[in-house]
Amino acid sequence: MRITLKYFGQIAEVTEKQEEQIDIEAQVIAELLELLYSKYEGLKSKDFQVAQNQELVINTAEITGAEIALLPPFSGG
Amino acid sequence: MRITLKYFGQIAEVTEKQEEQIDIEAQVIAELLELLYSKYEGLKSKDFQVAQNQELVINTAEITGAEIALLPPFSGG
Amino acid sequence: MQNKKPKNVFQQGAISSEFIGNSIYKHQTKTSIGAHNIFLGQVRADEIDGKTVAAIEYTAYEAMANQKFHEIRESAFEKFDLTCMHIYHSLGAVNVGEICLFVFVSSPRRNVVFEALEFIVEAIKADVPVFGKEIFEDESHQWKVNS
Amino acid sequence: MQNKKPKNVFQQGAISSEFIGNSIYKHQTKTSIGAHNIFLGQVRADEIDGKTVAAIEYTAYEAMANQKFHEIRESAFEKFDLTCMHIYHSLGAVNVGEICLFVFVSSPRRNVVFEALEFIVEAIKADVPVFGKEIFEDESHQWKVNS
Repeated sequence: MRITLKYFGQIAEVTEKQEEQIDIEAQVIAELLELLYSKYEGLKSKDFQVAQNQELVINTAEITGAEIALLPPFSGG
Repeated sequence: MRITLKYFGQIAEVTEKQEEQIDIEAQVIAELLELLYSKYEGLKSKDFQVAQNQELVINTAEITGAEIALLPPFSGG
Repeated sequence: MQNKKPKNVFQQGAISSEFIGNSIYKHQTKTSIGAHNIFLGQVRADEIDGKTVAAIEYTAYEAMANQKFHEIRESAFEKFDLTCMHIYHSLGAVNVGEICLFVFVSSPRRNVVFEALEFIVEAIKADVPVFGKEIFEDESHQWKVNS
Repeated sequence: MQNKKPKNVFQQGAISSEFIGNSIYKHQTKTSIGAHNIFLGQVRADEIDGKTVAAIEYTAYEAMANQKFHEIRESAFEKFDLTCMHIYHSLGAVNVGEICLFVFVSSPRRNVVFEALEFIVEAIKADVPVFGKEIFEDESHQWKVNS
């Protein structure tokens, strides 16, 4: 399955990109994160939430969405 | 004792003046009000507080001030 | 910004949006501020017994009112960690849609500004001798009562 | 004023005091309004480890953020008797002393505006994916954390 990953704030500093498309076999978010931790070592020490199609999801959520975003702590306003 | 009376809002509509000076023998506010009720019949039906030298006082307060104001309900803002 | 002497809070007529915008602008040099909270009272075209309010004409026991505004200001500075506080109230006629009360508080952090602003506005409504005469379109009037 | 479709809340750069004044001005035709409450977030010159913040550079997950702003707006209209609600947030660099967040609520009566405004501001801070990078005067940076 092809998904678009989006990175923001200090997460994008680690990945050194804001967006990428990857093909995955992962079924749940946790599996995807394992993949990303091996690709981007620095992510392990970062605090972030995951949004799937613009809704926050937990690690055990099934991957259904075409767009998955890694969101560091919100600091608007 | 000579005092200055100040009237505001709907109280001034009854007295038909905003200010007057009178000589009184009244010792407490209640006595002064009796005098004013006889002078201005319409005051009896009005809701107001009394301020002496810019501080609200109760009817049993002694008259010490040079300026006494009859204040209808506040409606600022 | 804390001022120990009563200032004159009153302005003749409505408080303009330019005045408010300019007041906000002036605070941009105060770089310890992180949050502003502004309350504006606007004259409502209330309909009462088939007649519509066209304006409110404000009078005040000015000396006592300025003293009360001063006490409210002092007590708000004591209760809350505020950097700045400004209060302006209209005197004379203010038409419907125009602004008659402008309260402006600023603080390093947002947590206090909400509580401070509400405290100040409620104190103004309760404690300050200002009197609003609601003028209807047919030029009759009634005396406003705060609710 | 209630709008069922997500609008774009973001503005490039700081929100000017003229924009805010003009927004207030536009509400003077709405004569059912009796009370406005405005929150402004201003960039603070915080000192951290001897370095002073010069600006915050905002980025956002824009589509999700606008959706969240929309949900906050809908839920505030449901909870509170509001006539109008407007939210603007900066993207890109906002210098210290400049305004990065402008939330504006209006209601016939004052009792609801305080509660509504605080609800909206807290929801924005908690739920909207906006990210502030604090840029120091020496051009180093750190990521802002809301408290």
